[in-house]
Amino acid sequence: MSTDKTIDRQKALELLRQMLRIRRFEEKTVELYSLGKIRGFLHLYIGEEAVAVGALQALTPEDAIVATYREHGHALVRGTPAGSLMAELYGKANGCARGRGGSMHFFDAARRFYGGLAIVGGGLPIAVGLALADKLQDKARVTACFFGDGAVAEGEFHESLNLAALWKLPVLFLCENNLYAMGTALARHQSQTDIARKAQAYDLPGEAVDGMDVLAVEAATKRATEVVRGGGGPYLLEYRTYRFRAHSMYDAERYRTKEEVEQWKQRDPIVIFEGLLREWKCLTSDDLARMEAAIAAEIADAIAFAEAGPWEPVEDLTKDVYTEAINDQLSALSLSEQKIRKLRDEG
Amino acid sequence: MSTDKTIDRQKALELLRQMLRIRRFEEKTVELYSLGKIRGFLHLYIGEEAVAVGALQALTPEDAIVATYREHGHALVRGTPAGSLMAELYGKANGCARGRGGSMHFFDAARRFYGGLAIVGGGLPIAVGLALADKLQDKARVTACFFGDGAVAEGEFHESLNLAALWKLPVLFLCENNLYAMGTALARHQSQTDIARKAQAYDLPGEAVDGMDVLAVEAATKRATEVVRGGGGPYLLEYRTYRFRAHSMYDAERYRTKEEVEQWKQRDPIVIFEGLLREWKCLTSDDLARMEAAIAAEIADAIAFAEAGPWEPVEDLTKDVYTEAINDQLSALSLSEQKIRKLRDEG
Amino acid sequence: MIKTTYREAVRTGLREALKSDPRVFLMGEDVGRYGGTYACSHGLLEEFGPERVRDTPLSESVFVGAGIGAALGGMRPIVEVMTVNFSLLALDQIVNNAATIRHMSGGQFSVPLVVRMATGGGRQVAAQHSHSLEGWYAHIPGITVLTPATVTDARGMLLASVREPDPVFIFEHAYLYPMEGELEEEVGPVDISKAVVRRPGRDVTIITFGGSLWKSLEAADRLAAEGIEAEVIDLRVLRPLDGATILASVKKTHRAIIVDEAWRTGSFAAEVSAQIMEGGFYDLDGPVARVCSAEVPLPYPKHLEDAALPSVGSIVQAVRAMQGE
Amino acid sequence: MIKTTYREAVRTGLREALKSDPRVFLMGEDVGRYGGTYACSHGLLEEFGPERVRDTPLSESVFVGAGIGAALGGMRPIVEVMTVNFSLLALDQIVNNAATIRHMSGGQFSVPLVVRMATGGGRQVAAQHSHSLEGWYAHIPGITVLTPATVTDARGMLLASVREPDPVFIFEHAYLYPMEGELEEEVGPVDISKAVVRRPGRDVTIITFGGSLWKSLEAADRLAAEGIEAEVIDLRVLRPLDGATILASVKKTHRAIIVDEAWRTGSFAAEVSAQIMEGGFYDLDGPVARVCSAEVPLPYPKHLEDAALPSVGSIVQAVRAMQGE
Ligand SMILES: Cc1ncc(C[n+]2csc(CCOP(=O)(O)OP(=O)(O)O)c2C)c(N)n1
Ligand SMILES: Cc1ncc(C[n+]2csc(CCOP(=O)(O)OP(=O)(O)O)c2C)c(N)n1
Ligand SMILES: [Mg+2]
Ligand SMILES: [Mg+2]
Repeated sequence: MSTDKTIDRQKALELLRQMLRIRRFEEKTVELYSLGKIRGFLHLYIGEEAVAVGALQALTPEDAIVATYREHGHALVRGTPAGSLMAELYGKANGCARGRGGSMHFFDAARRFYGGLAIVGGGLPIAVGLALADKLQDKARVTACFFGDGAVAEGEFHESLNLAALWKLPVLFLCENNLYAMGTALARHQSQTDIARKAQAYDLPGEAVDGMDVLAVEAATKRATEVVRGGGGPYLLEYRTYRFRAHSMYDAERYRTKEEVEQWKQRDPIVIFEGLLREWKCLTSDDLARMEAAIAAEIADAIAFAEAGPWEPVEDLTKDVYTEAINDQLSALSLSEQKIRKLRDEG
Repeated sequence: MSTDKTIDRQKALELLRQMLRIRRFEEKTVELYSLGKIRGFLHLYIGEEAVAVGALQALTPEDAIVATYREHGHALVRGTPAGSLMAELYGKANGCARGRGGSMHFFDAARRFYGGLAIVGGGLPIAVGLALADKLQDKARVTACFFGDGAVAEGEFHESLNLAALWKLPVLFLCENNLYAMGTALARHQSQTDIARKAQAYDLPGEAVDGMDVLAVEAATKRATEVVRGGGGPYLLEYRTYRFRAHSMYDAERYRTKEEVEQWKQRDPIVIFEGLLREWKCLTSDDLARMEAAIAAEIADAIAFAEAGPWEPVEDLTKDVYTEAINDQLSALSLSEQKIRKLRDEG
Repeated sequence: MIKTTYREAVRTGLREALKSDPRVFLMGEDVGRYGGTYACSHGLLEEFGPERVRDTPLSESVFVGAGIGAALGGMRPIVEVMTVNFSLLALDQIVNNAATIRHMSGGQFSVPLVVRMATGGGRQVAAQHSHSLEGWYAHIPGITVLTPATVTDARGMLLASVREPDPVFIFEHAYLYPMEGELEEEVGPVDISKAVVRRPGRDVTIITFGGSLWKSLEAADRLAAEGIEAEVIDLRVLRPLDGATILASVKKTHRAIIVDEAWRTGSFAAEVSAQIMEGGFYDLDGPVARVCSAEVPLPYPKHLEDAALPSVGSIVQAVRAMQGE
Repeated sequence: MIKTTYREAVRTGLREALKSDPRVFLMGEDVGRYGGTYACSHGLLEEFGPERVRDTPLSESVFVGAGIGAALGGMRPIVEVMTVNFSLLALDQIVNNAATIRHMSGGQFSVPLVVRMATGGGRQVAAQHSHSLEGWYAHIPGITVLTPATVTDARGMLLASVREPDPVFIFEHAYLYPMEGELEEEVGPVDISKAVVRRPGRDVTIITFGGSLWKSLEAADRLAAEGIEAEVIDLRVLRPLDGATILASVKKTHRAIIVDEAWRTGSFAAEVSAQIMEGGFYDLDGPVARVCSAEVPLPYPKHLEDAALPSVGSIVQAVRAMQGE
């Protein structure tokens, strides 16, 4: 744990608040899932909050984010309103992706949040491309690409790091190493378990960070981002963290012991940071109570927003399969008429 | 160049002879290509002969080989008769794959030669699987998997090395680094051009060898094979070599200079080894002339064998799409009847 | 007869296969410690050990390719690709290696590989997790494509597949895993070359497979109440397709409709329609119809997903519409 | 009008696209120094520089995915996947990302990406290099699938595609690159929504696309000599398919045959047949036929490859057989 006590109090409280927001938001989604309000897959970030909260401190609003199906936290910290996210989890049309994506597919163009992509490893090439676009357009933006330790085994990890390094593209490759890919422990899916070290195979900098320490995450990510933004090419960060809950809602957790989970819970990033702030006299019990109350209110509002949201009309089912496509009445025979094309007047 | 003069003379002459065989065989295929006897893609190994010749010395007949579309040399050294290979290049039914594969798809079950696979990187997973089968069957065999520097960029390279290392499988990953993937130079396709070093990302041994020195290739491959056969898991060898000819028969070679090619030709593995043998008094001009004559005769026989070979009858077109499938008269409606199945009595 | 679930039928099939042949082994993501995403291999690691029940890294291309290699090397691998959605990452190995090696080598090598995967939509898991691509697989010569819809087929097709000398792909509709059915206790391998009539009828033939079988049977019940007797054919095997069973039925009913959960354009339903065109045109009283999925990445909300997928209602409606013609 | 080759038409199309829009760039294996495997980008690196003409490593998944990302990021990438055979390695990116992101994001993001690739057989490059998979691509909602058969389309479709807001896949039959044709010098973007009648006729409709167009036209000439006037339709766009043009022709000729170089089962020809079934059944005098490739990994020797692929002879024969019915 970082011991730099000169940290700004407001800033520190904000980090704590963001972690708590994620925790409380997700705890609520569990309830809503059992009520049947949320369906499909639901992957919780509980235990890993320090990663998204710390990492996103390094980004400006112009930067881009590509995340996975475990992206509630990233979207919350990025600033997408909790109501918009909750509505998405409900599948409502006021959700951040019009309700079409649900838990695994958050999108937010205004905040350059490019998913919520649910094929493991599938987001990395997209991030490389976003960074390439920035480079070609001479924009000093970076793209932050989150992925799990499991993704490291996919060929796309390899191809993406090589291409980004080769072309010196501004990508932050941010590995959330929570020691498991579903039920498969790191040592059972990686012959070399030191993920940061894999950076050498691509001649790019790589570094491992304690992912349970929000300040360490922030500091390392800021350092890396500076290199990347300065034209130094991509950077690989490995955040060592742990998932406290099941992989998704259905998971008997046969692959790890209760003791192991309990041990990691001793390192709960929120509890520890809270303790630290108290120790530093930055936080009182009153502060915390106020914070919790505000978060509870925010989440209550989010639920109300989701509950009140409309369902997308069934007539709009095929809207946006193509740009400005009008509703395709499932008639394959007239598809060509249904796609409005503006050959010559389009930008 | 290795300076161990204690090398057995017969052995040394055999290494030279094998390299010369490949060279002369391929020179002849160029003629035959311009005569239209050989068609499709034809990738020559000229300049790289020391790799296949040296590497294959480490293998026993029980070991397996997986190669690429640039595999004439490997098959020749492995012992598939030149006539059978030449007939394959002609597309004749007496070819090593009944003429169906041509230059890119040599197969030879008797010699455990599993292709001749033409999708770059596509052979690596197959090699991993062959090695897995050996391990599961407690056979002390190794699988030698050849691939180019270009294949290193493919995701399958990464996935294969990780899995083989994780499961400690007996695979020799043999990279023929000829500095180009078609027209793309190594430094334009790899951010880390030291290929052998990539082994560290998988916690397996990796080593670079002068691929123009047949003795160095042999020595390194034998060392590696010993480790692999002894249960040490996979090994990555990078042979640094060069392709003297075009990538395939159609290639304007705009991507490299004549000077570069000329410089590498100074390191012709055959010329150099021949010089060394003369220096060591292992080779006279007479020896060489006899060797050349025997090779010329072998190739002439191979051509005669190919010329005399029959074409596979058109009626057999769909034979062996499935096991014991009888000729499927292109009638999709009765496909199910055409596939003979032996549900219960099959091994 | 015992009552069992589809999931359990797959599991006992895997168990039986592992017991019956020492060359058989299982590999895939989370087939071991986790017990399989759909719990189809629960307990097998404990019973057969980590050599024969192998958890793989997330590397679809290499573990499918390694299955091909292991098959070439004398084993009888059963590879689980968690879902068809991820199998796209392994398609090069499947199309270019598994399907070609026997023919391309002039018959020197066989690839006795079984690949299982979950397929289909209907569980609100959205656009990247709901594909129905078994029709694509049925396009590839050199492989066999199976779509078990019953507990008996879920078990018996697996047992038949591990005895095949060539690659077999088994598509299990994820929606079916909890489904209960009756299973003969000692059922062994079943035929994997024929379609079967699951419900006889005289007025119209409903041709379907996999998860859509149950919707089709329910639709047939509803239609029966209206006096329309539908014959329901379960294709079971998409490749090689049993055209004879289809044509025999059409000859009797003179009308056919195909239910396929894939997107309509380029669906396997199109192939079946084309084959009826070619072999049964003069038996038809009207055009063959298709009930397929809407041409859209499958959305998450239930009402939209329901609207996109074939349903009992849309099948009934389509059949009614034909009768009017 | 200038005489030009298909290859040159693609090249000038690429050149025009790069000149007309600074957001356009080209990337793929060997598009730069090598000048393109089929020489389609020869000289472009020199003209536009290495930022806009980018040689990639052999990493199909990442460079197609990076094309998607760059399109999302405001560029107009043209990605060359050397051949359709290698595109299997990028299919996850195409199916799960390129095709879904617009819809799945509720219309927030567009993917204005163009992907070009060579397709088809007939050049004796054997089983792993001869696939015709454009029909598979046509199954995917969210993308447009083009198959230029003429020099005008080779150039004009590319120019139209770079103006599209959604992903477009262009399949160039490798056999056509050296083919000569007449091109309007200043031809710009062409329509990419309609099929066209390349040869009018009254007795039978031959529906085809890509490389098979020329075989079909030659077959039509031969048939004309026998007194059979075939109408030849070039589909041009496989997705979204222009069903109206097909049905209008069938209404006139009452007979149809589809020529498609893909393997027969699950070919795009099946889709066309099914659509005629659905929309033109009562116009038909006999069943729609298909001329496709044999269901076999394409072998290397010319006589076997010829036997496996559709040919002028097999098209003529198939049409003759229909007339007899
Ligand atoms: C290509 C692919 N294979 C398999 C899956 C199924 N799956 C979803 S999440 C997951 C585990 C991923 O582990 P990791 O990358 O470590 O991320 P984590 O869930 O731990 O955050 C798996 C196997 C998938 N979505 N995509
Ligand atoms: C996946 C794939 N992409 C592209 C190609 C086309 N291609 C054939 S050989 C080749 C170059 C391969 O280079 P390398 O691996 O270095 O082998 P070399 O030819 O130099 O022996 C390319 C791009 C292919 N066969 N497979
Ligand atoms: Mg993980
Ligand atoms: Mg090379």
